[in-house]
Amino acid sequence: MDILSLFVIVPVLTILILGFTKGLKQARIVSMVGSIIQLGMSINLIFAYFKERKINEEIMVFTKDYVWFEQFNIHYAIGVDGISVALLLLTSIVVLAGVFISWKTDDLPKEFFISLLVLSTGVYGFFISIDLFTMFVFYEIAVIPMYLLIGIWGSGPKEYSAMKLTLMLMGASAVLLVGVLGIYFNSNADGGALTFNILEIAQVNIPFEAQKLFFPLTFIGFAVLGALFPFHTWSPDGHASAPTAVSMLHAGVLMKLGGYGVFRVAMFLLPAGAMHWDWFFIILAATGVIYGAFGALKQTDLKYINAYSSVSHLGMVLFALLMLNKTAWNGALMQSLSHGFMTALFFALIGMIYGRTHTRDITKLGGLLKVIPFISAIYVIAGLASLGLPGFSGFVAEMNIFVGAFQNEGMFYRIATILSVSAIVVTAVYILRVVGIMLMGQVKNKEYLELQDATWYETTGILLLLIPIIGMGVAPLWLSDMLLESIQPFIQGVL
Amino acid sequence: MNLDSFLIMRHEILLLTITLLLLVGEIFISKSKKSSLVHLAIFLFGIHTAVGFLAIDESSIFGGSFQTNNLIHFFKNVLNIGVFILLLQSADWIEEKIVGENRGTEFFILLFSSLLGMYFMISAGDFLMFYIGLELSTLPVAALAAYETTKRKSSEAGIKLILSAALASGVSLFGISLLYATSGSIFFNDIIEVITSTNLTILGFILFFAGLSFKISLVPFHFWTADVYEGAPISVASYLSVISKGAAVFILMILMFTVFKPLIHIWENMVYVVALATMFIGNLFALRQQNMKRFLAFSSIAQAGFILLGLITGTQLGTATIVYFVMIYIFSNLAAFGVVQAISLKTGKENMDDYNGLYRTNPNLSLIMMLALFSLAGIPPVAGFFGKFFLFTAAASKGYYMLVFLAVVNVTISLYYYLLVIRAMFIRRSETPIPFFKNKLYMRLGLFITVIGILVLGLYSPLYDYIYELSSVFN
Amino acid sequence: MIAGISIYEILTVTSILFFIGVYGFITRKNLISILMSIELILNASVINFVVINKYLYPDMLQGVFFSIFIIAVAAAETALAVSIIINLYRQIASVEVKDTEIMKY
Amino acid sequence: MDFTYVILIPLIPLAAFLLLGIFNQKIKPAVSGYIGVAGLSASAALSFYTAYQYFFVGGKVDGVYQTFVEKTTWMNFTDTLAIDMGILIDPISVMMLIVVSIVSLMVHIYSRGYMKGDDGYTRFFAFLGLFSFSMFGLVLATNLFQIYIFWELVGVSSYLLIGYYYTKTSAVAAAKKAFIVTRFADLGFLIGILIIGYYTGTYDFETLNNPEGSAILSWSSTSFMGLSFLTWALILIFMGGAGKSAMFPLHIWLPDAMEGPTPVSALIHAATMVVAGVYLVARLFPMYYFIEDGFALNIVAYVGGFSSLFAAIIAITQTDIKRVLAFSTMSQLGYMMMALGVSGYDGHEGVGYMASMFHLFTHAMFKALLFLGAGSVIHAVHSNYLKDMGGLRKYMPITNITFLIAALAIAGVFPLSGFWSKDEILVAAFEHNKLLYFVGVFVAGLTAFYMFRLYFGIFWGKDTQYKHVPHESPISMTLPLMLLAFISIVGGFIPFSELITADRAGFEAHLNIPLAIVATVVGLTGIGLAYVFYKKENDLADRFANAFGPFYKWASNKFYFDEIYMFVTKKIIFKRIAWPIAFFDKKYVDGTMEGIGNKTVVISEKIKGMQSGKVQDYAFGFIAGVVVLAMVFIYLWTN
Repeated sequence: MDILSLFVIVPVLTILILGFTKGLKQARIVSMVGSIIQLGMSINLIFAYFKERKINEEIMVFTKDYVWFEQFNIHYAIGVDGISVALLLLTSIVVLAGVFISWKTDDLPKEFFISLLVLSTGVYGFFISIDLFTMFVFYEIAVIPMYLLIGIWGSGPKEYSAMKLTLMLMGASAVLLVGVLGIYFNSNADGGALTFNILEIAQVNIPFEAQKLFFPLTFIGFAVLGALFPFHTWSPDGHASAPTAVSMLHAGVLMKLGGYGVFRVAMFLLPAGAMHWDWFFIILAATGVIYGAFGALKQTDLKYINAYSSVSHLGMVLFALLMLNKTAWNGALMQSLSHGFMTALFFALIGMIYGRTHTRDITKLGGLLKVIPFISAIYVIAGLASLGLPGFSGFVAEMNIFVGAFQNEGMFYRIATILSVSAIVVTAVYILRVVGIMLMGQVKNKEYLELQDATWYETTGILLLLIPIIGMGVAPLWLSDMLLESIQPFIQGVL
Repeated sequence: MNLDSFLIMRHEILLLTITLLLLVGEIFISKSKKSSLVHLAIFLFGIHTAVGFLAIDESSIFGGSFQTNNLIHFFKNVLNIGVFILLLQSADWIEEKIVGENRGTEFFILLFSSLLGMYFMISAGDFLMFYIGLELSTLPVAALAAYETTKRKSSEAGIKLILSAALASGVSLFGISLLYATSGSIFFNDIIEVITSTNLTILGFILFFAGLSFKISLVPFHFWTADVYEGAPISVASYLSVISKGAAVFILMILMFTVFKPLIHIWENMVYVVALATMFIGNLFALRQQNMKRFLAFSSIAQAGFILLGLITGTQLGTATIVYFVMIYIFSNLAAFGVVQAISLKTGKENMDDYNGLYRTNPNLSLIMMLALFSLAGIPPVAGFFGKFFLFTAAASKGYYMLVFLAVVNVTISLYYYLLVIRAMFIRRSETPIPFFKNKLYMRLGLFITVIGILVLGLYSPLYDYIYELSSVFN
Repeated sequence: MIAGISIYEILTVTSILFFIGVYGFITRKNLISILMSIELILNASVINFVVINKYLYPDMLQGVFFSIFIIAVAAAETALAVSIIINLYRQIASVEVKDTEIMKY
Repeated sequence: MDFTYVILIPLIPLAAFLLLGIFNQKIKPAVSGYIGVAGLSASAALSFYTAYQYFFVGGKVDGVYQTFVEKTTWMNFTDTLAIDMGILIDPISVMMLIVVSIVSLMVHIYSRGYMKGDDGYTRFFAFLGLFSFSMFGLVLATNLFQIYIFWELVGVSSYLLIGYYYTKTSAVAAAKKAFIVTRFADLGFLIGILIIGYYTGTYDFETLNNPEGSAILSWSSTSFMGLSFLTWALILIFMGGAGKSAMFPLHIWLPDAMEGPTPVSALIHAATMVVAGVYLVARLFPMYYFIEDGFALNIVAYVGGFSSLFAAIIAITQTDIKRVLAFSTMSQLGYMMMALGVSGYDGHEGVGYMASMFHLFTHAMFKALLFLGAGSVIHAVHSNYLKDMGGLRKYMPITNITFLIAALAIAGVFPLSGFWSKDEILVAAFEHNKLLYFVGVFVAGLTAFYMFRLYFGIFWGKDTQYKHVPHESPISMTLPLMLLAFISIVGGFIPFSELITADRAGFEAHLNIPLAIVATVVGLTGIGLAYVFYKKENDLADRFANAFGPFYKWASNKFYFDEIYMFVTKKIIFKRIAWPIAFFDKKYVDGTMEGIGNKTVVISEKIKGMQSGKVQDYAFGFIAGVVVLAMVFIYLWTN
């Protein structure tokens, strides 16, 4: 069995075993073990990748290719490069953290963990597959469990939010499907068989008319998942209603599928289309960046604040991807990673605070630093990381994006860049607003004085997420070089 | 012509024999033992289904009136499996009827004769055989729809079906007569030679098309569907929605890809329009439904619309995808109907609200229902996704990107109402949930087979390849 | 071959017949009379087949046979319809169309 | 020669920070105090050793001070652009090392007394460590990006320290304000960096500052709105510097920053962090000077001059002693900026540069001293306001004396350190820009006046009756006072003109007697006035204030700048932008998505009549369908 398919097989096995478990204790133990194995595998994969990379010059390494539907030339084709390796690591960490955070799921625990793992299976599969069809399959597998996860274990207007989220994302994937088919039927421009294989399609040059037609479909199809303005509205409601671990996985990992897909499919396969449309989508993305930041400024619900800040941060990702140069793309991918960790950490902390105080309204909270110092301190750190403080991952990513974006001549790009840069100030404002109101000041509610600080599993979850953030921020070189090296062939494809 | 050339009619002969056997049994078995006929029927039909898989050689008899080939043969087997599952699922119900209201075995007899009609319909070589098959497949179902003689709804369903069916067959007969007028023959093979797109031919074709669309319940020939499904017994409804629809689709496909191929420049546009109408109308009506049978009726209308995406191509790819999809559709829909059947059998509840909190009392049924609905909605990794995806691919291969786009929009709409059911079962709570109950063996077996089908058909690719090469015969 | 009557007249008649049937189907209040209208529709096509056979393709008898089958099937159809109607009549003591509208929307 | 060991100077405080930060709960306060002090002493010792090595042993090569760089790549942007981390040793960085380490060490020692018994004691020292680390890193930065990184870090440590009393709403607000205002300024800084990086292809100070280097020579090649892109970049970078150094109009955060503990004010908001802006301009001085004939440099000069005047006027009217000191800091920083602005490059031309650095050094000392003294007073009387003070000289002699020395130094009285540095600045201004010279002289007078208003107000003036008798602070607090006082006295005799000059060559500085006399006279007048007004309790001051009427009122309200900013942020940003956007999002963007869904349902309601239940309607639909299809496909759509 090849080392990549394990990423799909192990969670599936975990799910099967979970099927036979009884009660919360068994369920969480099993899923924890499963996720730990996953984490081990992805760490191992990193090293394996570095070893392989020395001797292997291909774009993708560890490639495997099994014919699936011969008539359509559909293959189960997998392979990874530095980017997917990094994202796999992100996924496994967030999943494990998620399992820890949802340690005390009392309602239908088994089903909860199963859905969680189905989601992660989809994500893993998406990241390893290099065949558009399998990619699409895994994409939908990853999205659909959200409905149950939010609907059953959510809070507030959960039915509404779940339905909204699922329909918007599925609608997006519907648009995407047309794009994928379009690419497929233009994939033999130079003669030869139709194919879904990304690497093969990248070799042929798809006619410009087709690119012009299908780039927007593909881009939007993926970007909706990346909360592209104005298709972001599923995200605030969805996050607000979702249970903690789900918000973590969703914002931390699932939304990354958007950026990744745009990078792998839209940009890589339809570069001419990208060049043709970039102005339009840059406007959208830049708007999203500013808009999300300002949107977060007014909210009082912690999750809404975080959701809007995600809109802003991921807008940055799409923005950078559209800048079509190495540095910006590097930044985009780093931003994906760092946002993944940070926002997951945020949601985890929000979940803890909510679990203790039973409110997410910052105006009702106050002085938490006094009563739950550890959680609050971490929250401050996460906040600082998210406003792009040096020493944390956010800074590295954003600087790459800005420098990269600035490489593009032309007033339009410059203005867009400077607008997006200015978002860092607004970010600082809304982050510090929350910190100031919620963590500092006097304790508003006497009951809060009895609150307990983080338990061992919560602490574990937090540290799992915090360490990579700091690691990336303090020593970004290895990561950025790994990504740059993997971006190289893609950028050549574009130019 | 020697006798063993009749062997290509093996399906028909066997089925006829079974029917007669049951008839005889009806006469000789005493009232008290009648219920054993159910087991007998299932047993016999099981054998029939199994035997059906034996290879059969491609030829035709009756001067070409009756023809068969591997694809037809394969499709008959698919129908057999469908009917077999259906029997398993409705066994308890019919047994109850026999014991409770001391009804006879007419259910089986009618069902089998209708199936017999379908055999003849899909392996017809001329319009006469086709017409007879059509009627033979329709009339018994009308009787079955009115099976519940004590229920007003049932009778109403019967009336509506028989009247609409009569109208439809009348119309299509008129169409056939026109075709006969222009081509001078009722044999498909002769017609292919001479058919040209004169106005009369087109008119004839449209009338004929309407007659068949009635069975597939394409908009605007679909009106009867919902009412009949709602009124008729669940088994009959599910029979209508999968078996008869599947057979009709199949024969329509054959005729359009062979006989009416020269008219493709006409009917591709026609199919385009009808497909859109069907998908949108079906989905928009399904949104509001509370009664599960009615709900599934409209969903099945929408599904028919999707099938047309394969029909529009007129290529081998189209044939393959259609057969593949119909097969998957049969399994998915049977699963859904099976769950509805099981629940209504135990509790008599058929509304969506009654399903609230079902998962917490009957997890397995809910899971089966979820799989079925996901398959119908086209969510991977269950089979439905592959079926739909390939249909879209087929349409896209002809460059109908707009149609595909609108189709996927419809997929999203349909996802909405499928999720409504899932919401009821998994998310909603209820003070009076359907209590836990255990199904009889037959029902469980029936559901089990469908689940296997839903899970395997999609992921197991050789099946599709097999169908694809079978499909070469019609192009 | 009826002398002096071309196929056009006959086909016109049958078409008219057909549409009379349709009209009857749509407008009659009574299920039985609807059945009659259906007979009209079917007969229209029966005549069609015979005439077309006789006038255009007299060398083979496909049309004629077809018409015979149609008649037979029509009989069966009617019988079945009537039996269902009778069953309905047992329950609601009426064969009005308007009494068969409890299932809608 | 090898300066790699310098890397330890920032790392030791970092280690202290991590130690104290992670084991926050476990460590006993006393211990943590010692850890902090020990760490800083080590850094300080190393700094002094470095200074000695650099200035007197191996720094000079044929009369010119060299630059020593040790660096390693931290992250690659493009093939050319990368962020390096490393240390850069040249006169100003070494000088800053000395300043930072001295003041920081003093503050550490002082805090052990001042913060005693506070429950966040360990946290406090941890943050101090973090700050020292960031400040050292900033000073030693080898390139623009590194300096930006540590720039942000000092910003955040200042945020943490201002918000140290996080239960006090005003402190929280102040911390937020400080961070956001400087963040806004840093936006300019960042964009400036981006521009420079793009047009010169490097961030390294060496390459950038080389007068014959491509970076500087290439300025004329690009232009945007009449100015060279590089000039724009420099202006934007100065914006960043102005934010940190509280130059007008980005000064508003500094007074509020006094909400922090007094030692913090002394360390961050008087001596070290706030001079980062000056340091930044000095660091890029060759660029400022050579690009577009110092266009950007003139802006620096005028902004500096105006700020110093503006702040000095406000300082007179303040009654919170820490705020007085804050505004005085702002004014002195303006002084330094002005000096840089009016400086030339080589030889005696560069006196302004030298003077600015000189003043930076001396000011750091005596201003830190003033703050610590004020802190000791506040510690004694538990109030920040002049009205609660008076006649304290009897109770706290050491504080009194040291404070007096500091006041004299900042007033520029011969022979204290302030006299020498201020004199050099005035010389530079006099030689290059008469207007700024007069501003400078006037400000000198004002400075003397408000400092002694403060001094007399605290230690003389009315004999307030204290509830519990104030007493001299413990040795841990007075020791730093005395040390700093000593430096303030002798600091002026350090031969800066040989050590730290724009062209690194050094020149023979000579006292410009006439200017010196003018300055001294003005200063003494100020002191005299203050003596008359405040030595004894009387109402002269109030009458005088009333004479000025509204102007006095404006000044005491800091010319309503806070209110303006409040208006902009609250009314414009929040009310006019954030709220509408949030509303727009819910109402329209989300509304559209909702609408699509709802419309679908509505439609399906509308068309339900089609399914009327009448079999005849169905038949009609059937036939109608047939007819329509026939019509369309026989007559209309026959391809």
